[in-house]
Amino acid sequence: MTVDAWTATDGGSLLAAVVLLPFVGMLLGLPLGGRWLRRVALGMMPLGLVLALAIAAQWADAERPLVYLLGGWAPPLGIALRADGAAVAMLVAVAGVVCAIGVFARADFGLAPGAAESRSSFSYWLLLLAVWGALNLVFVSGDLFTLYVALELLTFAGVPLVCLAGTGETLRAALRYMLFAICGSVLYLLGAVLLYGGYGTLDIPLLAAAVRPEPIAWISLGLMTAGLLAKTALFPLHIWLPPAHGGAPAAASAVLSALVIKGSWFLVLRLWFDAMPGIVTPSAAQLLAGLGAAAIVVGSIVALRQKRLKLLVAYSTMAQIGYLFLMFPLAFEGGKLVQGAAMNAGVLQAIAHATAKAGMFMSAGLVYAALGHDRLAELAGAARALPVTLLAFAVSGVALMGVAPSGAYLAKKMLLDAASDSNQWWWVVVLQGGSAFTASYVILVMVSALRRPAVPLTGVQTVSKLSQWTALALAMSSLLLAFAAVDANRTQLIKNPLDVAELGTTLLVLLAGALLALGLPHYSLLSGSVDSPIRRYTTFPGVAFELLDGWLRRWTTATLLLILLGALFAGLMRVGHSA
Amino acid sequence: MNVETLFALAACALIGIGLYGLIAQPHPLRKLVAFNIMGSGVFVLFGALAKRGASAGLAADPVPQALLITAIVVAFAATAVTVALLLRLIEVADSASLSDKAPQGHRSER
Amino acid sequence: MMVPVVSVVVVALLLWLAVWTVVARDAFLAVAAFVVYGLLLALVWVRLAGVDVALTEAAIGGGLTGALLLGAVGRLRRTEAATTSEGASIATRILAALLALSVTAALMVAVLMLPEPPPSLAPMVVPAMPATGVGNPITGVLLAFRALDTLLEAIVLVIALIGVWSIAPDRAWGGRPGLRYHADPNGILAYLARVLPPLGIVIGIYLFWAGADHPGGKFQGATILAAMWMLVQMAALADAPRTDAASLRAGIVIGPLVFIAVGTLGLWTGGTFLGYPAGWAKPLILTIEIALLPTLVLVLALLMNGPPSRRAVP
Amino acid sequence: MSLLLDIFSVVAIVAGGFFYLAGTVGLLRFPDAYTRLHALTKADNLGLALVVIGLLPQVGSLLAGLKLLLVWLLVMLSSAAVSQLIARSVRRQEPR
Repeated sequence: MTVDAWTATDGGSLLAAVVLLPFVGMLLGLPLGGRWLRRVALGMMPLGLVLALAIAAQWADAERPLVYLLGGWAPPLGIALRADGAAVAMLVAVAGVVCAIGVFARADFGLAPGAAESRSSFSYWLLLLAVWGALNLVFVSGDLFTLYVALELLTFAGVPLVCLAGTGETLRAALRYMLFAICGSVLYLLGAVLLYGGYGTLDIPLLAAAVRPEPIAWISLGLMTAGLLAKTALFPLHIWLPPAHGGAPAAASAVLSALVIKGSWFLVLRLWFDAMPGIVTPSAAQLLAGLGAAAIVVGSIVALRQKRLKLLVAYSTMAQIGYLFLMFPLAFEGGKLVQGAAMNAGVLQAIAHATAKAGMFMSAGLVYAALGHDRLAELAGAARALPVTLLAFAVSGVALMGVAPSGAYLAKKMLLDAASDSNQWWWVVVLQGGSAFTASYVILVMVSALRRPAVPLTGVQTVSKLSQWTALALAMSSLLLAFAAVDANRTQLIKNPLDVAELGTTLLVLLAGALLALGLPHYSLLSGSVDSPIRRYTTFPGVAFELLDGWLRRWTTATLLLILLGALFAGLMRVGHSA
Repeated sequence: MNVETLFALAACALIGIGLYGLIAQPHPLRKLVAFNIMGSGVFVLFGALAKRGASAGLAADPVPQALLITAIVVAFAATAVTVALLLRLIEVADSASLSDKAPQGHRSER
Repeated sequence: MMVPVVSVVVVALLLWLAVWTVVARDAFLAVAAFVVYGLLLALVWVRLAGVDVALTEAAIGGGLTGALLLGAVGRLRRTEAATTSEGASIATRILAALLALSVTAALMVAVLMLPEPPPSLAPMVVPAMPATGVGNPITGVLLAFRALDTLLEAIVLVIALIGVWSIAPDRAWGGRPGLRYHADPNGILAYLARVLPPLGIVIGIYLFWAGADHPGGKFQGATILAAMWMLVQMAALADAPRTDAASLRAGIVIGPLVFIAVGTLGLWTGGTFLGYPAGWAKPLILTIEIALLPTLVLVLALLMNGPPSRRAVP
Repeated sequence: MSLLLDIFSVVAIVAGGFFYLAGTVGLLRFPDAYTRLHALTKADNLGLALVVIGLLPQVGSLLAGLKLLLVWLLVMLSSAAVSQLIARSVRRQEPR
């Protein structure tokens, strides 16, 4: 580690500003109240975006991570803020998504002139700002304890978003989320405490230099990883995710699904790549990505079994979280974890997911608002009534599937390259299979919505045009992300989508997706019939996976698995180093 | 063995006890109490490490002690949010169960 | 070095209470045991040379958390039986116990393998203290070296309060939180609530003031002040405040806002954010602490009060 | 002189400890809430008083001595008030 990690760079104070700006907005909005809440929140958004872009420009100029020493005190005594490429990318992406979500939520959480302050408007805008500030802090903080506080900020701001509707169902989901998340935090804190006991610092680069392969490091990393996975809701720790994300209002689900889970995911990245790359072993990374693969399979199949659109999207989030962990085993070079193409692909995947998933939840929410329900079996005619919304859904889906030139496409290409370079063919299967699964539920929704209704749809509520176009804009940005993300020497990665090989793969993926969409859901896509002799066999795996999911989402199962996973990770670190 | 090792080992036991309660106790409030036991175990462990780090004329390393004050306040905030959620859930749904099959609430008050 | 008998007794009691808290049949008993546990924990901190932590633990960890949980227990009696019947099976319990035991064992191994000499930042803190102008090293860490954590902690409390308020019923928005207390105006509680607060306020401010150079500080002081306010509410001498009152909301945010302003002042005077110009450290630290005091008192008390629950306009 | 004071302290604190023990035994062994309260409040107040008196000769400064007295006063005040409250709440729950 060079001395660079502890000398402040130009423009470092921007890092403090980008963290504090949303919090200042929150602190000003609270006493102003009423109609000022939305004005303050919406006012902070472009400012935050400009700050994030300024940081990106400064980072590109400096050609090294930005560093800022708070109060002038250098670690280990003080706290440093740092922004490397991954942090800068996440800062910009999150600022962009927050702006879009703000525009989308304008209509839902506004107040008429003269109206009294309402609970939902007060809570939504302040919590959105809090989530944003906490995420920025997660991206730039270089200290494990400050990161703990940031994680708690994120949880305390995220949980109430789940139960904005105030029904028993959402309160239960929020309580379950809260309890499971604080279990995760306490494990994380325990790991950080042990690291301090072993190495006398909580600063990430200092720790990376000091840490040695020994029990204290293995146990800490195992505990912290398990705790963070619980907060990220990686399979099999997804106990809280489907009801929480499926039950919240669309503008809140978009925040939870696109943004909040990225915080703890990013922290796993920080721990493995920055704090303890020397401790991590390939076998532990295989386990992590294996959980990701399982998340894709279980999440996607259970998504296909859902009867409601929002729950389908929630389970698809669970599957997509799996995707974010596939890069870990592909980032090893010579047995060491290195920050290279695979990690970049992971960050790109996260950004692609953040934009597309926000767009998807927005469209699902608009469908609900317009039709008054989101039952998949009764979506017929929705595409005709809400063309822009359904287009946004389709574009988000296509972007997530990894069709050129989406961000997910570029990320997938980079990961496929890494997988074939390191002879890990099984991840090629998982990556392509994941696309097919994504295709399946997009096909299911689109076919349902495009079908001609038996009786013409009546009583469709009008929904905000601006909100519809915002959803589409987010989806389009995910679809075109590859152009923004690719640097000059990698342009060959984007192939012509109509190229024979490319088109062949895309068609194969779509075909596999269509077959899954035909076989697994509750009702037949072709005839709409619920029961037939053939369907009894084709839906059997779906029913089995639903039962599995239900069992895994029981509190005792999930907490036992949480501890087991922590032990497994610690054990795999140990085994890798004795060999 | 010295005092800080004794308390550090006791802290490990407290963490285990809290963990068991978190898994096995069905009522959310009992889980919350168990969480607080587990959290206090982590705090005592940190405090024992601080005592180990006594040097330069100080009776303990002040950095972990300062972090502990922050952590105790954060844990209190977590408890307060959880208690508020739990009481509201009981008010609305008349049940404190975390299971999916629990009653979903009969009152439509908002 | 020999371990004093007192420490062994304290540890034995602590573990026994912890087990009791987790396995007790009745939630009320569990919470009551937890309150005692919290007080015992304060003793542990004294034995670990952490008087500041002991004060915080006794005030917040034992006192406020205990009161919060006791208040909750009374209101969930009717759901207890139904939920307890969902208890884990014997097999799950055994598995959970085994896992918990192995976690404890692994942690104990890690603790016994900790490096010698132990790493410590104390040798770095001591020479840096004069620059902060305060005498208590913990205050130095909290408000100079790691001032960001303290600022974030105040923000955590504000967010937690927003979270608690956000689950109020819509009809009660802006109204007063918690239950309306009824007490005999000539009863013993009202007497206590008249006699104790003047004394409590002096003690709270003393603890706050002593924090710069001796154990104590804003959190410990603020907890006592918040407790006095709760006592006055419980004795029905004053009602909880309306949550839409502008003065209340301004008091909630003043601490972190002043903190950020002082931090920005450091940036503006040519230093860094949260840096104090030479010679100005102590007055600026005091400014921050004084501004944080109302925030902490209000937020701690309001977190105890819970979400708004009574209609704003009767 | 200092030896005498030390002996005084030891005697007072041991006596205080005895009263605490007696109060706790009463709390555990007595049959109903009123008698338990009776044992607890009477014995513990006396116990604390003896401990404080025993400690007074040992403190270095006047301020520390005043703090000790303040602790005593506060505990007296709160235990008197709380035991009253407990007794009243027990009586309210009793069938009449």
